[in-house]
Formats: sequence, structure tokens, C-alpha cells
Amino acid sequence: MATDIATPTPEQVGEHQHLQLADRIWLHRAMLLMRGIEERAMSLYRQGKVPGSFYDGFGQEAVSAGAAFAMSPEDRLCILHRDLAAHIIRGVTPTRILSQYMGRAGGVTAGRDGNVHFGDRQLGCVGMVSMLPDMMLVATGMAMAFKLRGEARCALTWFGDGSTSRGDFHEAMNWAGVQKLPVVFVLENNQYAYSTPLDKQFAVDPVERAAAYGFAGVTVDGNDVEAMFDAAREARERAVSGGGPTLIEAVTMRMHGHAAHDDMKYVPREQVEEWKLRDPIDRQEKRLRGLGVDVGALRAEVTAEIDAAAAEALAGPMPSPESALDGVFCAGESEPLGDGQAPWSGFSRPRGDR
Amino acid sequence: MATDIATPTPEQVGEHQHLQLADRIWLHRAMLLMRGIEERAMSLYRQGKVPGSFYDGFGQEAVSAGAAFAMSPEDRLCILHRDLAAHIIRGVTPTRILSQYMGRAGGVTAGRDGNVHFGDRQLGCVGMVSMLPDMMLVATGMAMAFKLRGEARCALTWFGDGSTSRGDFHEAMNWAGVQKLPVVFVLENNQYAYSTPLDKQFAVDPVERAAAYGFAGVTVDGNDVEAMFDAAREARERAVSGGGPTLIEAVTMRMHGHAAHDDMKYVPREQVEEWKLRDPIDRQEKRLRGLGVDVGALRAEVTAEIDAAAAEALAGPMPSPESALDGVFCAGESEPLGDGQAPWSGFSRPRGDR
Amino acid sequence: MATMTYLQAISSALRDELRADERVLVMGEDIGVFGGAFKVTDGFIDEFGSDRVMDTPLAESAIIGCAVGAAVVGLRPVCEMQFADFISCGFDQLVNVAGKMHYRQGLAVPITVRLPSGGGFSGGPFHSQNPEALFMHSPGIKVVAPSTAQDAKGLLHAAIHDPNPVCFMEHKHLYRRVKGDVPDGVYETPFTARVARPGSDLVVICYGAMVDVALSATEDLDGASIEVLDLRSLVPLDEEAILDAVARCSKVVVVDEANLTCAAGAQVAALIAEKGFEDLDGPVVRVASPDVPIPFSPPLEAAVLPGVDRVKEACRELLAY
Amino acid sequence: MATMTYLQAISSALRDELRADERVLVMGEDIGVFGGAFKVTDGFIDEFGSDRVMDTPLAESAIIGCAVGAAVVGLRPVCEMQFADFISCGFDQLVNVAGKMHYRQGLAVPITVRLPSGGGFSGGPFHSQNPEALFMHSPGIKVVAPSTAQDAKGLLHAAIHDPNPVCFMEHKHLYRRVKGDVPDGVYETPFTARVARPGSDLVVICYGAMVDVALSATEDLDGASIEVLDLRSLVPLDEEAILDAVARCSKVVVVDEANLTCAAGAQVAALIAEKGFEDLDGPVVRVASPDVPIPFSPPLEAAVLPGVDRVKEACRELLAY
Ligand SMILES: Cc1ncc(C[n+]2csc(CCOP(=O)(O)OP(=O)(O)O)c2C)c(N)n1
Ligand SMILES: Cc1ncc(C[n+]2csc(CCOP(=O)(O)OP(=O)(O)O)c2C)c(N)n1
Ligand SMILES: [Mg+2]
Ligand SMILES: [Mg+2]
Repeated sequence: MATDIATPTPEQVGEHQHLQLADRIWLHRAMLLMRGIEERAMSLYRQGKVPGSFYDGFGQEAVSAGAAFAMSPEDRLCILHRDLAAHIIRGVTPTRILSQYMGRAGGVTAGRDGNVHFGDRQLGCVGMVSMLPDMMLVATGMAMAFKLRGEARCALTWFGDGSTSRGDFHEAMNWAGVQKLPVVFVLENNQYAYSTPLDKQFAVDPVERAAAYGFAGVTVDGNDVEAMFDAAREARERAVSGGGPTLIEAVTMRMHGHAAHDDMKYVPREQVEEWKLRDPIDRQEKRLRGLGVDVGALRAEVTAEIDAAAAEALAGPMPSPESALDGVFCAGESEPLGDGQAPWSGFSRPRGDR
Repeated sequence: MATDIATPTPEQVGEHQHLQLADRIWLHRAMLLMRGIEERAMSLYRQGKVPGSFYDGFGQEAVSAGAAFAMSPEDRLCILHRDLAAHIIRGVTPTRILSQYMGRAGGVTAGRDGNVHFGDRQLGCVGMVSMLPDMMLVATGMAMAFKLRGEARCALTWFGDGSTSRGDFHEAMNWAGVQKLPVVFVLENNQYAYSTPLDKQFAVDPVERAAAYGFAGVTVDGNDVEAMFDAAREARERAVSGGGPTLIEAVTMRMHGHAAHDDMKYVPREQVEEWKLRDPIDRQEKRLRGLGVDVGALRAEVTAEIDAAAAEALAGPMPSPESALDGVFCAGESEPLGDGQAPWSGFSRPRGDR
Repeated sequence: MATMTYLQAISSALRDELRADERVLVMGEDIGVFGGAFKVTDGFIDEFGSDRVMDTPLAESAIIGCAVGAAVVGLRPVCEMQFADFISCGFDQLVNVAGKMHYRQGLAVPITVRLPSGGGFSGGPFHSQNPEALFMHSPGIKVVAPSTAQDAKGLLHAAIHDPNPVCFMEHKHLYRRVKGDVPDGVYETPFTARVARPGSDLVVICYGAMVDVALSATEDLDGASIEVLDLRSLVPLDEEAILDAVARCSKVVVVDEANLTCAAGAQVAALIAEKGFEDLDGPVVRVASPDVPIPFSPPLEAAVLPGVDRVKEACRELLAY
Repeated sequence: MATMTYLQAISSALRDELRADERVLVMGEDIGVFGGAFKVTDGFIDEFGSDRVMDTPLAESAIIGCAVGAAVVGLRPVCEMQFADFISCGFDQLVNVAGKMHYRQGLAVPITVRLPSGGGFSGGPFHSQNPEALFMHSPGIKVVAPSTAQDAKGLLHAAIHDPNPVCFMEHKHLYRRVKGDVPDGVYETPFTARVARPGSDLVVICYGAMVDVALSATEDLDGASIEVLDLRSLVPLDEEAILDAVARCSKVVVVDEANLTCAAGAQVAALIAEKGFEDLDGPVVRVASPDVPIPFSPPLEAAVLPGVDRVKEACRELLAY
């Protein structure tokens, strides 16, 4: 077990009111898997094994991991393009993710859609469309159904700072506010929309807008996975108890280019350097080390899992050309979204003592 | 000159810092013309002389009259469906307006578009499309051009409370805020969107949103034409001097149905009764009486003008069927909008002493 | 059996669905308290409440997008566009979110979008549009367009039962002008074409409001035997019925009210030119609105919309070919 | 004369216009500092500044709507959609505000909308669309779709000079794959069709990326003399050139990359079936993408997009007819 000087004491780290040690490790694992899978995918992309383009969420792992971890099996998610950890937490395996990137038959969309454009309907997720932030309205509609049926469930979706400029952001925020819906909006403020800096996108931080729609807006350190969890857990509590929507602004930084081709020339080097110091994985790892967790072993485990997944995915077949024309329409009965995995121990504890 | 007990003294009315007596009379005339023309159009509609449907702005005359009166010839307007007085102030004659309603060749769109869907390009106006509030973006774009060219001009448009729910409202507000454009947005809060009351449209009064877009939002008594003028004049000053956009919320009441067919059953009678007492024309008339103006003569004048206009319009021909296919595309050179009429005496005075 | 107007048939289908299936809700602008711009849902809110007869904000993108969300968690939303023209504001959610969902993810989106469409009453450029071709060109969306009261009810039932997004083109001009006997209770009209009148010399292929136009234009056309094929469904398009009619009649006039270029009629004509070529005894003649916005003033609108005379003339010329 | 790629030709046209006419500005997402997703405006911001090479918020409706506003007060905006697919989010402003303005009010709207379109590189359902037919069906919008570097420049100049809204369909797959000699300076390519290769046995009518496909598919097809007609402009559609080619060749294959139903090819085929019928020696054969979203994975995408083999096969069958 690593114990360098930087390692805090358990007392310094402290207990977490809602997260048991296993939960805190799960969060870390999800982030490690996200980063590891995306790094692997990137190298597969460089080898020409990932068609099209490739997007990742390097440096933003805490945003999706923390928020998704607070969601119950019956909750519904629309996961965006920087949020791989959310898929992992809901139960999508590394093999299926890597197969998805490579357009293989074993991918979540079986090659129909690409890279991050997927969601496993069996796990309660609606895959994103490219048009941003269209999924905000889908999440709003799911929440509307929950409220109409009187169910204690919520819908959650992510979207970027740039996406807030589009009309659908407004229509969703307004509708959710008017109907006081159980929906959680996570604004992933990673400082850029492709190459566009914040000041070209809005004159005022969009989190300020939540109040003008009649609901809560909170700003969170998007690079602290436990802070993200706390914010999402509270937002969910508010949602399922009839308190209405929450806009969570997760402040983070996109540490890679918009996509594989983007050299990020437009980003000042200092800005990147500064954010490197706030890497969400390093921060959680430090916490865990302080709690006596063998983080090295954890990393090794995750790497091994990804190696195996990559091998399995690479061995998988491409979809058959004949299948290209199938499934434009649903032929049988429509089947709603299924429930996802929800590892947080809180869901196995009575609500009072979460 | 009428001098009933209700008539205030000139002292009680007081001077207006920016409006000379002739201006105050002009404002009243514009409102009288709007109401008179719309009432005439409604009776023509009942006689089957106005095809399609018919919309009016009964009770809201001050909103368009006051705001348009503050605009200079070089300013550009997108006038909406409750804002007939703005067309009158820009210089569209009653005859052309009534011809427009009746789909005659002499109408502003020569029968191509109907009722309130018009704007005289020679007078600096872009006619509205039905899709609300699309014109907010057109106004924003005009303001963008003014700023890019360094011109001291502004663009102004109106839109209703219901229209604020649509994405284009947001995209326009955000864009105008980011680029700090010389645009004036007049939110015409007439308590209803067709049959939909405010609480079904938004959880928070949209004027509150202006701040979240980085510019000024003010609420004005939309039934006081001089208050509307003041707000628009200030907004225009701000705009042309580089101060950016303004959202003016004009609080008023739609005293008629959404359109001719609407019996307004969904509106509580008391609400209508209450607003009757705040009729914008009565209020301005009282002011003018206090200032010794012969308002009776003014009314008579306006009625005569409308009678003549109606007769002329009714004598005008319908468009020829052959013309139906012309003009989908511009064949010659494109010609930008021309300048409108701007009766306010302020524009003939040095800027300092407006 | 009851005699109903086209509009009453639509109301009746909605009412039956709301009674029969608690997953069904109707949502749109002014459809609740006011009962809808055309009163299709008049009185519904009293029977079903404001949750299931939902007055929404003025936001078409949200109406479609929220319906999609509600549908994928088990509801059966029926959205009303106040006028079909306004779907332009919800176009992206319809074609990119709803239309492509099942192909991409195997996730069904059972929503119905009611689109009061068409001209003929001086609605002008923004209250007279026939946007069906836009949806036909967007994979994953079914499109139906009834011409009779009976089909209006049956197709709406089928649309709501369908696990896919369905655009229900209801023609405003037919609302109160078309009456007919309508079976009681819930029944489904298949998404196939219907022979409105059998014939052998020439077939007029049409749908929606143009079916009446075609029938009266060809009722007694110099004694010729003229078939009128009512497509009823545009997606799926009943290619078999179309080609069968062509085989029997050998001469074809395709009529639609929408603007000519790339309209539904263009697809029908192209289909015939490719797969019915050998059966043709003359050009595939088209009648449609020319490529102009639908003007407001009666003489202009009349000059643009396909009417009885234009259809008559087209048939006469082709018969003489 | 200089040899340029299709992409360089587009850049060159934009640069020339920005230099020649101060009313011209380009606006879009990431086109300034970054130079555009495809680098079409690379370096422009340094020469022309951020006012005329404007990085906009992520808001397509606003991009089109603000361009309309700027145009009616005298500017000549050229909008870039980052991908053609995203026009769905600005669809309403384009078809209802820009497209119908001149007919309704005699007010010209000189805007150009650049739409990087088409598939072939695993872009998936939302980065491969060919939406041109949607604009063809919407009155008041011109639509051009160059297939060569020379036409890319000439058509873009003509589009920017045109007093009407013009959708400029630039095919992403041609950006760097197509090279050609391009005249120096500003010149206009007319909105008419072009005979890419003359022939007499059969004509393949196509546009955009399908022109190359057609040319290579028919380069040496069992010695047959095959004409390839490059439409170049879809609105206006060069009916004369189409009918002339049909008259000369008597057999027609219409190819477009867009989804089959109600595509540009449907309009072309319908036109021929109506006005070129007597010249036809066989069915009007169509080759297009079937009605499915364009899939991501290479084997699936290849199965959907029209390729050389499918065009060859279609021509062979028709020649044998
Ligand atoms: C409606 C729409 N327009 C344009 C694009 C192209 N695009 C893809 S990602 C992106 C930037 C998004 O920025 P942001 O919302 O901040 O998300 P981030 O990628 O930074 O997480 C753009 C412009 C898109 N996906 N959707
Ligand atoms: C995008 C769009 N959807 C629907 C309509 C139909 N419609 C016409 S007016 C109206 C209500 C508008 O309310 P508001 O914005 O408050 O303006 P008001 O009529 O009250 O002045 C509606 C729903 C429309 N014109 N545009
Ligand atoms: Mg961002
Ligand atoms: Mg209102």
C-alpha cells in the first residue's frame, strides 16, 4: 500500500455521510474504467480500428461518475458524449463499449450509430442524438411521465456549456419549471464548446438562469467525484419528493481536444497546466490512499479488465451488411426502457439512513 | 372643449420632459386610429369582407404606439399581431391596412399574406411570420448588422408572453446579450397566450430573465402610452449608445378573444372588468383634456379618416389570379429596407434636448 | 354506426383511446380548457382531467421532445400541432430524435403527432401548409392522411396503437365539410390504399383533401371510367395497390395539394415510372400546388391550390392522349 | 488557373468575396479562431477579423435568423452549418422566414447557407445527411450542389451574389478527394446542369458526390456510350437539360445519395415521366440510399450508400432492357 508523504490520514479524509468505503472505491473504479477505456479506444483509433471520429471525456470523469452513482435502477438517464462513466455505472461492459467504438456487431448499437452515440435501453438509458441539447427534452418528458403516474423516480441528463445556447435548452428548462418535474439537469461546464470559449456562448453563467425558471441551480466542483455525487443525490431527493428540477453546474475542464482531430491550439497552455493539478482521478485516489485502499491494485485490476475487453471486442465480428436495412420501424410490441444497475449502497439501505 | 369634473388641470397632468403637446396628441391619434381601424375591420369581417381569421389588439394600443413612437427613421421594426399602431406611426395608411385585411391588391402584401402578417419594407419594417417569436431573431440580426457597421441605430420587436416559451426567444436573448446588440425587445404581457394563462407558460415572469442574459429588463404599465414611450426611448438611447439590449415587459390585457372566433370563455369576467378601467385610450384622452385638447374633434377626425379609408379600400380591386405565381424569388438587385416615418418631435431637435 | 363529420370522427377516436388505455394522453397548445383551436378535444378536460388533456407551453420542439420521453417510459402521447405549419419548430425532435430512435437503439417511440394541414380557407402561407413530404423523406416516421370520416377514426386508432412515430395529417378543410358513417367503438384502418371509386380508363392517385376533388372532377367525365385511388397511408406507401391500379388503368394522374417539387406525388410518379412503366399508355401527369407559398387572398389561393377544374383538364388531356 | 481541392475552391470563393465585398461576412460555429470543423475558413479571422468571420453561439436557428436580419439591412451573410444535419435545428427560420419573405413582402433575403453534407466516412446518422430535398420542397429557397472544384467556387460566388436564400450543398466526402483546375478570381457558375460526359445509349442523372460515382461506374461499361448529367443546381432545376438528355439517350438512371423517398431524384424521375415520356425506351431507374438512417459501421454504411457497383448494375440492366 502506497504511503507517500502526500497521503492524508483517514481522519483528514473523514467519513462520508452517504458513501461507504465500497461506494467510494466504486466511484474511483468507474473513473479509472472510463479513462482506461477511452485511452484504449484512442489508441485503437490511431490504429484505424475505430471508424469515424472519436470523442472522450478525459479530465471530466467525475462529472458522469458522481452524478450517475446517485441514480436508482428505476431512474432514467440520457448520457452525453463526455460521460462514459455513467454507462459503466449503469452496467454497460467495457467489451460492449469498445465494440461500440469499433462499430462491431457486439457494440451497444450493433454498428448502427457511432462512438459515444449510444445508450442501453435495457439499462434505462436513451442514447444521445448529435443535436445538442435535444436530450434535455427527452429527459423532461420522462420526468413528466413519472410525475403524471405519481412515481418516485427521476430523469437525469448532461449537456455542455455550449449547448445552453440552443432553444431546446430553454424549452426544457421552462417546461420542467412550469410543471415542476423530477428532472436533474447537469450542465457540464468544461470551459469550451469545441473551440468556442464561454464568453462567446453566454454573457452570464447559465446556472444563474435556473432561478428565472423557478428552480434550484447549484455550482459544483466537477472534478470532485464525491461532491458531484452529493449534488446529484440531493437533486434526486428533491426531485422524487416533489421539489422539482435542479440545474447542477459541474465546473470542469475538457483536457483533450473536442475530438481526436483537434489539437486544441486555441486553449492557453497555462489553463491546461492549472487544471492538471485538479485531476479528478488523482484526487479520489489520494482520498482512497488515505483510507488505506490499495489503489495500485485497483489500477492493475482495471487495466487487466480493459485488456481482456479489448481482446474480446477485437475478436468480435463486424455487423453483416444484410442487417443494414432492418429495424427502421418497430414491428412488434413497443417495450419501454428497462432498469439499470445502481451500485450505490444507499439503495440497499432504508431511505432514512442513506 | 370638454371639461367634466374628471378632467385634471394642466398642472396635474404636467409637462412631459420628452413629449411636446403635438407628440402627445400624435400618440393618442395613433391609438384612436388603431382601435378605429380594427373595429372597422372586425365589422367588415362580420360582413364577410375580411377572409380568413381576424386578430386585433383592443386594449393594448399603448404598447405599440408608445414603443414605435420612440423609433427613428433609420431604426428597424418587426411589428407583431397586436401592434397595429406601430404600422400607423411608421406611415402605413389606413386604406392600405384595410385593403390588407381584405386581401386586396392595394394591401401591403397585395393579398399574398393575410391580416396582421405584413410589414412595409419601404418603411423599415419586416412583416411577421406566424411562427412565434421568430422575429426576435430577425431583429437581433438587424441589430447585429448595425453594430458591425458602427451605426447608431436600433432594431425593435414585440412578442407575447406565450412566445417566450419557445426556443427562438432564448436564442435571440442569448445572442443579443453575448454580442451586446442595439436591440429592444418588447414583451407584450397580455395575460394570455390564446387560452393559456401565464402560470401554464412560465414559473417566473420572463422579465426576470433579462439579467440572466446580461442586460436590462424593465416592467412598464403597458396601458400608459407615455410610460411605454419613456421606456422605449430609454431603451433606444441605451441601444444606440452601446449599452446593449433591453427587455421591456409591457403589462397589459388582451381585451378581445385571441381571434374573431374566440369567445374568451376562459377569461374571468372580473379580470376584463378590472382592465376596462385602465383603458389606454381613455387614460391618454383624459391627459389631453387636461391639457386643453379638443379630444372630441380628434375622435371625429379619426373616424372620418377611417370612413374614407374603408370606402377607398372597398373600392379597390382584388389581386389578379395571374399574379399568384410571381415573385417567389427576387429577380433583380436586392434592395434593403427603407426608412420609416418617425413623427416624434425629438428627432427634429438636437439630441441633447430630446 | 353513427354519422359523423371528419372532425367528430377524430374526436371520437381520441376519446375512445383515452377511455380504453390509461397510457394515452393528449398534449398541445390550448387543447385543454379551450378544447383546441379547432375544438377537436372540446370537453375532454372535463372527462379526463388536465393531466391527460394537457395544455402545454407554446413550444413545439418541447411538445415533440417531451412526448418522446414520455413514450419511451411507457406512455402513448398524442401531440397536437395547432397548425401543421408549426411542426417546422419541432422538426428536429421529430426527424432526428423520434424518427431515428428505433433504428439506432431498438427503442420504440409510440407517439402520434396530429397535424391540422392544408389550405382552402384563406389561411395564408403559415396556416395552409402540407408538410407530409418532409416526413416521408425522413426515415422512421409513418405518415397517414385520411380523406373520410371513417378512415379518420380508423387511421387515428391505428396510429395510436402503432409502436412508431406516426404523423397524422388531418386536413382542416375536411373537418366539417366531410361527413360519413363511422363504425362504433375502436377499429383500425390498415395503412394501405383504398379504391375510392373503381375504374378502368384512367386512375387518379391522391390522398387527403384531394380525394374529394378527384371524385367530383371525375364523377362524370365524358363517360370515361375513372378510378380514384385514395392512398390513405404515405409511409408505408402501398406500392402494390398503386402498381395494380396502373396495370388496370394504364393512364395515371397524380394529385396532391402540397407544393409540386419533391412532394408525395413526385414519389408516386417516380415509383410508377420505374416499376409500372410497361403498363403506361401515356405520361404520368401530375397536378399539385406550384412552388409558391400558399397565398392568403381568395383569388390567389384559388389560382394555386389544385381544384376540380385543373384535375378535370388533366384527365381530359390524358384520356385524349 | 490553379489546381485546387474542392475544399480549397470553397475557401477561395469565400476569401475572394470577403475581399471584394465588405457586405459579406461568414458566420458559424467554430469558423473563426478554429477555422471551421473542416478548416474551410482556416486563417480567415487573421485577414478579415472576428466581426466578419464570426464565431457564433451553438444555435442554428439564431444563425439563420440573425443572417436574415443582417441581410435585409444590407449585409450578405454566409452561414456555415457545422454539419448539414444540424439545419434541422434552424429549419423553421430557413423555410418560413427566409424562404417566404420575398413572395410575401417583396423583400429580398440574400443569404447563403453552407451545408457540409453527405456520408462515406462513418459519420453515422447525424453527420451524413443529405437534406437538399427538404429545401426543394420549400418554396423560395435555391439549392445548388457542386461536384467539382471549379463548380464549387463558381457556384458559391453565384450563390453569394444571388439576392435570394441559397443552400450550398458541399459534400464532405469531396472536400479533399476531388481536385481540379480552378480559374483565378471571381466567376459565376450558372444554376444549370452540366454534361459531365456526353453519351447516347443511356444517361445517368446525378449531382454532388454521385457524379464521381456515376462517372467511374460508367467509364467503361461493356462499351456502351453513357452520358452523365451533373445537375449542379436543384432549385432551379434545369428541366430543359434533363429532358434534352432523355431525348438523346432514351434510357435514364437517376442517382442520388439521399434517402430514396421524395428525394431530388424522385422529382427528376417524375419530371421525366411526365414531360419526357415519349422519349423513354425503358423505365426510369432510380438508385439512392434506402429509407434508413445512414449507419455508422463501414459494412453497414457501404450497404446503404449508392456505390459504383449498384450504379453499374442499374445501368447494365437498363441497357439490356
Ligand atoms: C445542434 C448542434 N449544433 C452543432 C453541433 C456540433 N457540435 C458538436 S459538439 C459541439 C460543441 C459542444 O459544446 P458543449 O455543449 O460545451 O459540449 P462539450 O463538447 O464541451 O462537452 C458542437 C458545436 C451539434 N452537435 N449540435
Ligand atoms: C410557433 C407557433 N406555435 C403556435 C402558434 C399558434 N398561435 C398563434 S398566437 C398563439 C398565442 C400567442 O400568445 P402570446 O405569445 O402571448 O401572444 P398574444 O397573442 O397573447 O399577443 C398561438 C399559440 C404560433 N403562431 N406559432
Ligand atoms: Mg463545453
Ligand atoms: Mg399573450
